[in-house]
Amino acid sequence: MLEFKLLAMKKLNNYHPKSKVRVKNKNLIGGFNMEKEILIKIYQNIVLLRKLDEKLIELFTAGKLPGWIHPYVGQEAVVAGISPHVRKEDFFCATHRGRAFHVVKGTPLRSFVAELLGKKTGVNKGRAGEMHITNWEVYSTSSGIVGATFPMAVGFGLACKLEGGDRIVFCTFGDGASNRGTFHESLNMASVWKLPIVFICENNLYAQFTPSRLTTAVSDIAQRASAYNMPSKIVDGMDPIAVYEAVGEAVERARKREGPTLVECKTYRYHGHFYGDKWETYRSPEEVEAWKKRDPTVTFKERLLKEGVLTESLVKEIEGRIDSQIEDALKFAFESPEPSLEDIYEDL
Amino acid sequence: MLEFKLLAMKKLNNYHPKSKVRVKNKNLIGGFNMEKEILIKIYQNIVLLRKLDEKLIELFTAGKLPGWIHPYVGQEAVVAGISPHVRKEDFFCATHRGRAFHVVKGTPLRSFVAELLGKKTGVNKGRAGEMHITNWEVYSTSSGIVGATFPMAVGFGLACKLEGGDRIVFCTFGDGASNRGTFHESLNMASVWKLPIVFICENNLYAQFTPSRLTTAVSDIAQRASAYNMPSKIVDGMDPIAVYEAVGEAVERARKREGPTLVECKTYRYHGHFYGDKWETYRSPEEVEAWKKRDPTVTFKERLLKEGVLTESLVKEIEGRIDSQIEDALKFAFESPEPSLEDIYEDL
Amino acid sequence: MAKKTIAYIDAIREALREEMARDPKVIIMGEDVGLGQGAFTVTKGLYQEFGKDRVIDTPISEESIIGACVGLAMAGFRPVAEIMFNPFMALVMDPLINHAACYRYVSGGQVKVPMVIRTLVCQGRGAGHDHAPFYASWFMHIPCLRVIVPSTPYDAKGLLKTAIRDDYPCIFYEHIDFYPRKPNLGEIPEEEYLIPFGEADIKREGSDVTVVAILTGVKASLSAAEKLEKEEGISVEVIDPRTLAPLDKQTILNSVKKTGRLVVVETDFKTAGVGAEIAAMVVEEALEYLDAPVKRVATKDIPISFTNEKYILPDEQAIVKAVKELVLK
Amino acid sequence: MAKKTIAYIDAIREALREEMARDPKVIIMGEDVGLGQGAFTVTKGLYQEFGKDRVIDTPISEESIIGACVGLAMAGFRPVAEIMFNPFMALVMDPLINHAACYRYVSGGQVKVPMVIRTLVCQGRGAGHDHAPFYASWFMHIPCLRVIVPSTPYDAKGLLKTAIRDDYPCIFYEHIDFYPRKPNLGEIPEEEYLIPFGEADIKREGSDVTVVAILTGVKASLSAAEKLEKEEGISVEVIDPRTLAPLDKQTILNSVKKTGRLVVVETDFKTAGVGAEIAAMVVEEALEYLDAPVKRVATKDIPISFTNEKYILPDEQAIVKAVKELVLK
Ligand SMILES: Cc1ncc(C[n+]2csc(CCOP(=O)(O)OP(=O)(O)O)c2C)c(N)n1
Ligand SMILES: Cc1ncc(C[n+]2csc(CCOP(=O)(O)OP(=O)(O)O)c2C)c(N)n1
Ligand SMILES: [Mg+2]
Ligand SMILES: [Mg+2]
Repeated sequence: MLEFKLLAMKKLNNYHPKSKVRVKNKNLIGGFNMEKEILIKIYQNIVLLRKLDEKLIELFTAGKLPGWIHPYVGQEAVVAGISPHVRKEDFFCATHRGRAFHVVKGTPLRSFVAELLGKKTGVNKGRAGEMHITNWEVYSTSSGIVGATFPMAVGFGLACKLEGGDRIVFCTFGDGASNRGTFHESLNMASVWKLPIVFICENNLYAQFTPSRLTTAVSDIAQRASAYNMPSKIVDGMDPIAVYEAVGEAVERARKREGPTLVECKTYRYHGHFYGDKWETYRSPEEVEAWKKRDPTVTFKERLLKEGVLTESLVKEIEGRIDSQIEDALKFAFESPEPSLEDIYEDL
Repeated sequence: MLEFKLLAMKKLNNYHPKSKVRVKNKNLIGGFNMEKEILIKIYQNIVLLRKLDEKLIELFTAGKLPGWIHPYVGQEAVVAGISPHVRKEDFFCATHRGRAFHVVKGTPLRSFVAELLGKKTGVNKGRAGEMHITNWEVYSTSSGIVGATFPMAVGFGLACKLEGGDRIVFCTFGDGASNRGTFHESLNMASVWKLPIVFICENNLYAQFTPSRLTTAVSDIAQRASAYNMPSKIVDGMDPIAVYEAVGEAVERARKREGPTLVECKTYRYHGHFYGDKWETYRSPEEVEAWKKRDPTVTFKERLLKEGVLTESLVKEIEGRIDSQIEDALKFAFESPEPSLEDIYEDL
Repeated sequence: MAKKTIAYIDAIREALREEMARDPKVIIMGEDVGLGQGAFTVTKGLYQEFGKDRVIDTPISEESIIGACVGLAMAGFRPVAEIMFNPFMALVMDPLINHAACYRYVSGGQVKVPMVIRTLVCQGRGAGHDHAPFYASWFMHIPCLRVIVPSTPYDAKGLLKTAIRDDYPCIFYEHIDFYPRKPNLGEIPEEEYLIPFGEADIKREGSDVTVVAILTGVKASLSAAEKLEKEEGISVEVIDPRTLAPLDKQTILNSVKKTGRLVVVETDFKTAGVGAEIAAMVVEEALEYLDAPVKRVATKDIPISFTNEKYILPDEQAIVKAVKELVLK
Repeated sequence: MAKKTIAYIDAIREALREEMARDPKVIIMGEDVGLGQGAFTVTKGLYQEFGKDRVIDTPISEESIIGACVGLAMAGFRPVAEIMFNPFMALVMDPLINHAACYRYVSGGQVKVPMVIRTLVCQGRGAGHDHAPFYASWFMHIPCLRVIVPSTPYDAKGLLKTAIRDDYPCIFYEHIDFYPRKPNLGEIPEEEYLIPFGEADIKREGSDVTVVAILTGVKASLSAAEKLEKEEGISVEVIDPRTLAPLDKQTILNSVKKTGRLVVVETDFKTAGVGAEIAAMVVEEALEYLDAPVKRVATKDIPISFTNEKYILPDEQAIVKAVKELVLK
């Protein structure tokens, strides 16, 4: 029989000796050193991502969503924590699970949901689906090939460097992706050429149906940055403020043209690799429950309520607004036409 | 104009905090802690490799050697230092520059030279040439694709593990190869699966016509081992005893099934990437001269003479024997037939 | 001979299990093949039966997985790797093309590289441009590779067993349409059997036109043939080559000599695809027997998208149309 | 128009230099292209002229070089990458096939991916199985890629300039036989010129047989044609498609309609090679004009080794033989 072990959270610390990115020993509960709007933006994004995914899962279960779906549920604090740092002109590389980031980056919910439904009004004319979205209005893209975005990020980083200015690149990826050769090749290039790239690992402990410990020689992906003389940092990926701060420092380095940084966020997906897989075969329900106790939709909300950033009525208002945005997008998407035979010959 | 900087030798030390491979502070000049035969074997191999390459360069210059030639001259202390640890049944992966290792591993000089001349009597029937030799009698192979041997070494390592016993794998590679994605993928696998592989980097500061500092984010390739929780060590690759000792410890770990090790040897090639390139465009004559001052055919010989391991007459005898072996091999090779039209259909 | 009914997916698993039990040198490697029981459950149970040393869960490192198979194979093992979706073959071209295919020959026969890559053709599911295409002609082009395209449970089991015992690198295609059990049942012998490479199977005899079809094209061609027989009185011969390399040229040529007409059906892109080679081969060796142009029914030369498969993949109707154009005019 | 004489290698460098000077978005990337002046000196001097930010020396990381080009291209640049030897293309298939080729279409036209990969066909030098082969048909098979095979200084310069300005990923083949200056001189206009894709060049007119040839096959075909004319009175038309994708089908079809006979000459492996597609295309569209089987003169389907090129690569004699077989019997 297979044995399961509750994976303990590792001590969070820096790896690179010369790192300029330092863990701040700020007591967050005693007050945020951040603007209120930013905190609310982060909270809103957490709620949006959660509600969106739950809706998509509902549709998928009802057989109304074509293709597969890789739920992001549980990991929202990562992308939400990044979100305040991202400018429209910055490049962004998402993963197969990073679907929702395109929304955070600025893709209208309507064309986003229409894309997931394979409609002609989708952001990619229904050609991309959940895994392949590109929205070049806001310079976000993705790939269904795990690890293929690393070199693309290098290309974007070269473009930023050649153009001048302070445009930067965000590249998110999973723990599993860090075993692809492209990770190595591209982080080396990024470091040698001092490219303005923020590499953000969402370490959720699994790659598809396989626990990372069976396939990955380090438990901290951040440790790999030293192979490229790159600063790195590990943060609690269930805490959006921790993510916000670490990514903020990395963003600052990048905008100042001081080079790339690797930020590792320890996080977890509550659902399977794709919705409906048999995750009991490769992980224990106890482990899932332990992580759920740290759910950002609960813990972060409570913190914000306690600190007076949120009020119960504001929470209601936010939830209501997001619910109706999602409903509106769904309505739009369902009413939209599918691509026709003639449509397939466009853009060739 | 291009500027050149004399690349200083880096401080030699360990990188992996948990490394079991430690630098011994043995004063080598005060006496070797090794058997005399081993010292002589190492010396003989240095002489053999040097003489062989010089002969091949001579033939190449005279238009008598088909194809290109990547001279090993200057790096002999590395392979010679490894040689006493290698058993016939161990697997060995050589590089495009690792040609001569097949001889050290046990390939008869005759069929080796015949192969370089593209003769039917060559170890690979004249199908391999200098860059693609495989001698499966002694389990040595190579590839013309930089970095392609890393995963092959993983396969050999898995075989060793599955078979049981204490058979191991040697995998040599250049600094440039350490930037290939396969390096990363394979060292990760080797570590996760605790494979009995000794990875030996011959860091000669250049990859073809490009100085490593322009393309490689670390100056010590050994630093990369920490990305795989793998012990590593840096040694002076011009000193065969330093190589012998470090590789010896790695071999011991491997034979005891304690996992892979990365040994980096700081070394230098005196000639171009291939013989006849314009190396003045990418490095300075001063740099070349500085390295030549540490030539193992001179420095190691002097040490052995001083310690009484060698005598002048033994040196003469060794040189004479090697010269006549090479002459014999050349004669054999030149007199051998070329593959015929019918021969090309064999082994399909 | 006693027979039993088996599903395609189970036939593959049975071949794997039998060969692993028979030969301790047979090793399975790939992403999620072990603990996770396989991305599509093909390898389910084998990890429990044979242990983690023989059913190896790998990192996401396709190039090194296949490179490691080359090493294992040279060392005397018989690795069977899984590459989850066919376009991921793009990641393994160096170990496969520059190494696995060549080392036997280039070593002068000193080593052999027996290995199998099982890979999935995932078409018709909206899996997109990097999950759905199918590049069999790339591999037909390379000397010393085997390209295997089983379309029935019987072929799948018999050919996979042969592939595992073969001394050359084999690429073994599975099609996702074949995975659901219900519509993919077939009869196989109770006893062990193998199917030799390079022997096409005439899935239906006919006299007016030869249809050479692979994978899902076989079923589509058979139902097209039935329809054409019924509605137009056209007699269609359907040939499934089963292996594209080696290719059973003789069976195809014999059929064309009889019918004088050739349609090649596949779901790979048309240009420079499987159909190009088969058409060229026939025109080189049997031009004088051709009474009409060769037709290639294949995927339109457009990147596969989330939603365009219904428009660009060939279907029964396309086959019917092609045959009619050849026979009726 | 004023003309000048130029060597093939210099024509390529001139195209690079002109395009870099014209458009600051043109970037060169690759191993040893800068400080080291190029593995075969093709990019010599450009590093000095345009600086290290526009002529970028890369690590030995082929997959990421091409992946980075995809990113650069999406971001509005026009990268020109060098992949040192053609079989190293096996290392870049994922960024090229799954990304560069598809992103324009799959993004719904939002991005374009203008990039060029210059790569060397290094045959006839004993470079071996992983340095010498030539896989052009792989790329013909993929929608939205351009495959360019210039055989003269004029074609090389004009087509490379077009490739750099084109909005699709282009694979630009150079053959090592064309690098030495002496035998590879040709005339080009003093002024700027471009050659559109998809326009074959009839290098010699003839009436008895059509020979479609690429790269070194062109020269061999021309001298074979001369010999055949002189010795046998056979009139050979030699067509150089210059780009395999897009392919100028019309010029080939027109010629075959005139001559009734087709030989395709290339130095890629025969099976599922360039010749297969051209033969299949002709037989689909002009079967009724063919008076004889199509012949493919190509490399034997055997791994290329250190010493077997002289036996397996096609040469003038093989072309002569093929033409005679078609015409004289
Ligand atoms: C190159 C490649 N190999 C395999 C897959 C199949 N696959 C899709 S996601 C995935 C796991 C990725 O794990 P990780 O990077 O940790 O991201 P996560 O799914 O945990 O977010 C795998 C194996 C793929 N898409 N691409
Ligand atoms: C994948 C690949 N890319 C490029 C080359 C061309 N090439 C051959 S050797 C070499 C340099 C290798 O450098 P390094 O690994 O440091 O070994 P060294 O030559 O210094 O011994 C290059 C670029 C190749 N053979 N394979
Ligand atoms: Mg993960
Ligand atoms: Mg080097």
